[in-house]
Amino acid sequence: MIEIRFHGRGGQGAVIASKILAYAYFLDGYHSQAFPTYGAERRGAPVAAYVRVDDKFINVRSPVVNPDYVIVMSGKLADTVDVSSGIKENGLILINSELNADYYNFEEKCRVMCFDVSGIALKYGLGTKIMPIINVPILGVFSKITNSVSLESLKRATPRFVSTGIDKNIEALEEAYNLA
Amino acid sequence: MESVDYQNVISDKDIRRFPISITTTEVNLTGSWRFYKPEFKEKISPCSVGCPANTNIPKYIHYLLKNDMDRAVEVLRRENPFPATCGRVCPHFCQSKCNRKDYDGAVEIKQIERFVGDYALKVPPKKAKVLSSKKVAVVGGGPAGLSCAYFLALGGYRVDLFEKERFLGGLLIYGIPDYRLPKEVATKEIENILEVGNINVNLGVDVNKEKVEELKKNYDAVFVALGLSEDKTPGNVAIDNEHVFSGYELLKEIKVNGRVDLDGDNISVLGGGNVAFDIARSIRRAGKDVNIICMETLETSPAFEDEKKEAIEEGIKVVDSRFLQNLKITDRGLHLQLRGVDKVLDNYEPVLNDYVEYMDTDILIVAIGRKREESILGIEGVFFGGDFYNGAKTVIEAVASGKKAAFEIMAKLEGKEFKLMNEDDQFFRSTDDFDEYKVIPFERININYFSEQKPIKLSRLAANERVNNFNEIVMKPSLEKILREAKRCFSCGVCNECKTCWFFCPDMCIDVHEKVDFDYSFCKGCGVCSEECPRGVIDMVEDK
Amino acid sequence: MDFREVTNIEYMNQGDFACPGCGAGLSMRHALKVLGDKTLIVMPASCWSIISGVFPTAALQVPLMHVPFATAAAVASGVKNAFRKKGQEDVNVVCWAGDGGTFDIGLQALSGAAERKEDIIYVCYDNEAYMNTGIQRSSATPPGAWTTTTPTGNPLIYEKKDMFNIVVSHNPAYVATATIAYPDDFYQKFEKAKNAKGFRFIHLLSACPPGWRIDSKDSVKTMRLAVESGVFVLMEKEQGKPTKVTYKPDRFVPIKEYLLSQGRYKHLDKDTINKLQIMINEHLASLGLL
Amino acid sequence: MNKDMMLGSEAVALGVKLSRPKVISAYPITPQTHIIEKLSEMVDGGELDASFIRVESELSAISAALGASQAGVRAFTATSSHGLALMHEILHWIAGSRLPVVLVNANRAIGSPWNIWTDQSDSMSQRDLGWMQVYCETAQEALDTVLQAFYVAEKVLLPIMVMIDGFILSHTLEEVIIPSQEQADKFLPPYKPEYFLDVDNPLSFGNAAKGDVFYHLREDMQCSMEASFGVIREAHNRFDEAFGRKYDFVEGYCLDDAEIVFVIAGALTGTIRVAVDKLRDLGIKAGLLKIRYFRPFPADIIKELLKTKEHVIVLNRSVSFGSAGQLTQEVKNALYYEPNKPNIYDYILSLGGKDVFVEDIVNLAKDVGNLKTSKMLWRE
Repeated sequence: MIEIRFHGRGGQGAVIASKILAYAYFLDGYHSQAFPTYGAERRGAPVAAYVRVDDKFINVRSPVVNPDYVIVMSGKLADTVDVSSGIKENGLILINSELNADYYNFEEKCRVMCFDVSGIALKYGLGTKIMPIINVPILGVFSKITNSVSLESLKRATPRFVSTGIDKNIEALEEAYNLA
Repeated sequence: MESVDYQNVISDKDIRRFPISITTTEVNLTGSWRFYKPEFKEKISPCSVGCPANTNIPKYIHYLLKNDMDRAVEVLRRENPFPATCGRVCPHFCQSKCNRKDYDGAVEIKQIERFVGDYALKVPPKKAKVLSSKKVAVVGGGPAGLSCAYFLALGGYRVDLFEKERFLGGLLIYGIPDYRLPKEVATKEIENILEVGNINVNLGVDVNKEKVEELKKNYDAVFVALGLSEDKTPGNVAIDNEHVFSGYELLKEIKVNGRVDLDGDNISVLGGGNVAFDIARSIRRAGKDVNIICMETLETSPAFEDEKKEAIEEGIKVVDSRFLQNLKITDRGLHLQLRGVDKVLDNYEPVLNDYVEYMDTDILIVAIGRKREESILGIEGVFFGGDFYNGAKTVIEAVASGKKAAFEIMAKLEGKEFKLMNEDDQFFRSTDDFDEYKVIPFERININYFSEQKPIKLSRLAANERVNNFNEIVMKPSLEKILREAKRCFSCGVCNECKTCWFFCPDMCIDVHEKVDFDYSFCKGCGVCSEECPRGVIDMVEDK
Repeated sequence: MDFREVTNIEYMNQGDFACPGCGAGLSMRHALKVLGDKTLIVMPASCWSIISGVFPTAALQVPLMHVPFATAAAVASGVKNAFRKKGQEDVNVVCWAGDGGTFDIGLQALSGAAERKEDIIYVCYDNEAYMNTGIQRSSATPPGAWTTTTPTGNPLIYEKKDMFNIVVSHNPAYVATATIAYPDDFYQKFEKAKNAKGFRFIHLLSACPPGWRIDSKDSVKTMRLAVESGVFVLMEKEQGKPTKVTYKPDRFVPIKEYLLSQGRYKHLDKDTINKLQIMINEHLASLGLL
Repeated sequence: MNKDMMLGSEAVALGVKLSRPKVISAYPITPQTHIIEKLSEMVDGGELDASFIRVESELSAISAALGASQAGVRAFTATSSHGLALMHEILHWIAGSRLPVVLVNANRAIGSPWNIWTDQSDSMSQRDLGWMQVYCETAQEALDTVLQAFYVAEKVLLPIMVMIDGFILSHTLEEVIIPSQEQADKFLPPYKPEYFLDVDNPLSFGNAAKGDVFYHLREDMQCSMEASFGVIREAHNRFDEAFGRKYDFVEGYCLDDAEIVFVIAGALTGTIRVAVDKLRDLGIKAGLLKIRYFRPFPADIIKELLKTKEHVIVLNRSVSFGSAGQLTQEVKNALYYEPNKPNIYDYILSLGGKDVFVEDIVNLAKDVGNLKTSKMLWRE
């Protein structure tokens, strides 16, 4: 079973990203599950979302506490939220950040990778400079570096959960995949 | 997995009842909740009391509005066999008692009665059966005698009617001018009375005291309504049929011949009553100048207001508050000496003042009243009525007196004590059977169900259209107007099936058909029907 | 109005459980005469919950469903939508509620249904207190009136809620006040309500002999006096037209006459009556009637 | 087989759509909102031929459903938590009126303090109404149960409440086999009530009934509840025939030889399954009994399944304060007459959305020797 945890802020689309990812896994032939930890839905507040993937039906419904992968939608979050919490040994933390991965110094034994997804998002007009919408392109990066979900499935899954700018999102997704 | 065996489907028994009501509350006899119960009790309308014959005015108006003319006629004739006549000549005491009088004007009952009465002319009454072997003699074929005969005949008695003249009707035929009462109307109405049967008419029979005594021996009862037989004259004047004439006789001549020839163009009529005005107006119709000389002021003179008003319109001069003190016959005619009158006492004696006036006239017609044959009045065991007994009164009063006599006679012949059903109200009705006689005052009318509406205006012939003929002056109102006027009737104390009680009964316990019926099984006795009835025909009584 | 022309068809059965002289029973009887047999009634808790008969009997000859107190307009919404889906758009769905079920506990559902323009007729028979539970004050109880929860009289600052304008503010198809004491007006308004489409509201003043402390026979009379004194104004508002007063007495009867005819006001002193008269006058003036 | 991923809420909405209700009335409340958003979309888009009444409160939502159902059409509403509590009075009324309304409740805690997360206090406190209650574990089960619910309710003539846990089921994206409308229509016949508001057959519904009548009306409700077992079984059989998926009142997992049995209802069941697997890996004979139907409560079945077990740990997600977890009460009740009844533990967990992890359950089973049956157990 693969367990993935998203960290984002309200409005960044972490929950949608988790759904697209789970659905892409489903399209790849896996059993998957996605769910958020909801508070009240407030823009800017930290949110988490989870994805589980397995080759059999997933029974467990508790939050993911020992993720294989952590996807952090905003570098700033890593400063305030314990994003590495419980990560499996050799787990991977993917952070949307212009900074170098060395900047992040987590206690856990894990890999860290930074990628400026915001730059790609802005290039495709996704969101604003202050709040770029990176939830789709970051999945391209994730697909490339983990090789656990296909780009094709992500492209197919995206329109189901994204209501506006589908084409731009998919172009950004592809570019992120290619650049990663 | 092990399983327990359960019954597989639901049977009717499993779902037996639903909270659904499928029967009616009619099992709940709410009549048992009642402390008071409504009762249908018709009362008396003030107009009925005002009418000397106690005509049930609201009731016939109700039938008129229901377009049931036969019933309307029946109700009218139950109290008065002369509706077409009274609809013309009656001063309608009823109207002065009408509850609507001070609200927006009394209902124009007179015209409604005339309308129904005219219809009645074409509807002969049903024949009465002879129910008794006893016979009654009625002397005098005027309205009183005819009424008495009519009610006796209806009561099943055989009547022998004696009349001096060649025709029945008395003043109706020989007195009241055609412009007030066309002869055909009175004639038809009399014919209708005789249609009842049981009445044997003897014309040209002059009845004197001896004859009455004889009748008394031969009949089980005798009613005398001879009318007034002799003119009164001022002390110093005698009727000579040259210069001085009897008004009464002249009217009779006009009714019989349709005209009268008098030498002279300047005529004076002495008297302030209806006869004086009638003769004055009749002669005026021959194009002569007419003065009326009366002791009273014009306002207080006893003639009907319409008569006075119309007479003046027709160019008759009224010299009022004058007493004829002296009369001289000269070559040129008559020279009258008149004295001023301050007032007239109850016994018709004038209180003179110093004023003296002289007047020349070609002819003087005396119409200051008539006297009765006093000797007959002394006979005991005989019933008297009409003007003969009461003095000069109206047609309706004559009718009432004849009717009352008829009931007194029937009571006597049946060995009962006759009494008015309600002494206070002078009210009696022949057939209706009320348990409570109560007059409905204006306050008992639920005025919320009415709105103000003035009475209809009557159309009359203009003075210049009438002075050369004897046509009726008051024109017959249209049916529409009559119905509109009839709808104004409050129908005080008399159910007119307005269904207000039915409408407001919360318990659907009222059925209105001719009268009001209550469904006492469910009536909760709230009393709303009684309270809301516009005319007070429902009483709440303790329910024991 | 010529009562002889009113239909003889009754949609109520005899033997109902209304008190003698009940205005609510009488109002239902005539409302149904206008609305006819293609009508059904949704009825929240009220005197009518009892009047309608005890299981398994029924006082109405049209379908009736009883519903909890606060819910009439919402239930009727559901009923109407169901009938629409059944293709029976022409059935009159009528809420028949008391003042408590309308002014107080049912107001939210009423407002909701009015705002949604539900195609229902909401009739409030207002007897000005919780009569079914034994005469407790409601927000329809007039100032000064005695009830068991205002034993010294409803304080004058508690003015009766202006239901007419509350409903009018939702801009429904038709709003009217009426009382069976004015049969013409009553029939015309029910006819208008019946023929209009959308949310329709009729506020009926309905006398309660026990609650108003009047003789049962005076039930209609007292309702009439309420109108004649200006305490209850007969008016209506059709959508897109201004509010119209449908009956104006030639002159208003002093409120004293209305108040003193009822036991529930017998404790009022002269001063209070004068104050109430001033309140009524102000109200009438605001309607342009004085 | 048409398979897709969807939220638990969406699965409910799909189940509702396949059931062809005529009137839907609802008021939004977290975590039920996705259900009514989805249904609004279906109605507005013409996919579902129903009236959607956007009422102003849950009280009106259930009232409109009451009206629609009494008018003789299939009616649906959904709510949660405070919304369900606000409906309480009408829930009684609907049951007493014998109307087959279907309600989906997204289980959520009730304040104070405010808490939007899941537990089952809301529905458990509505257990005595005369409503049937079913708790669902997965999105698939939620969809299927909605279809079954209409079938059962309309035959038993009692309303039914279908529970999905808030968030952990309602907001979880998971795979679902999509039934076709043809299949659904074959399973669920059109609703043809015998008594309803009908101007051609005017009846009065709910006229005051005195005790002698009322008593028996209530007895009839109980009779129907008892008889509903047969209807539910029939529904399950027919459902299996139509869709090839088996359902029962309860569902056992590793039960046959189990010595320690967890009893639970709702979506947390899945987490317990994983824990049972883990315990089995550790050599501990754990098992699981999932309760689907809480009303009618299948006491006889549960008795047969549990009477020989050693330990029964009832996992309650609600408390009847001053007594025990409602589920525990029922399980104890079912086993009362058994001579060798198991140790029954009254365990309260996951109130207000407090997370439950597999390890917690594993540890609980390991510690069973130290647990007391005499008092309510709360997590450290």
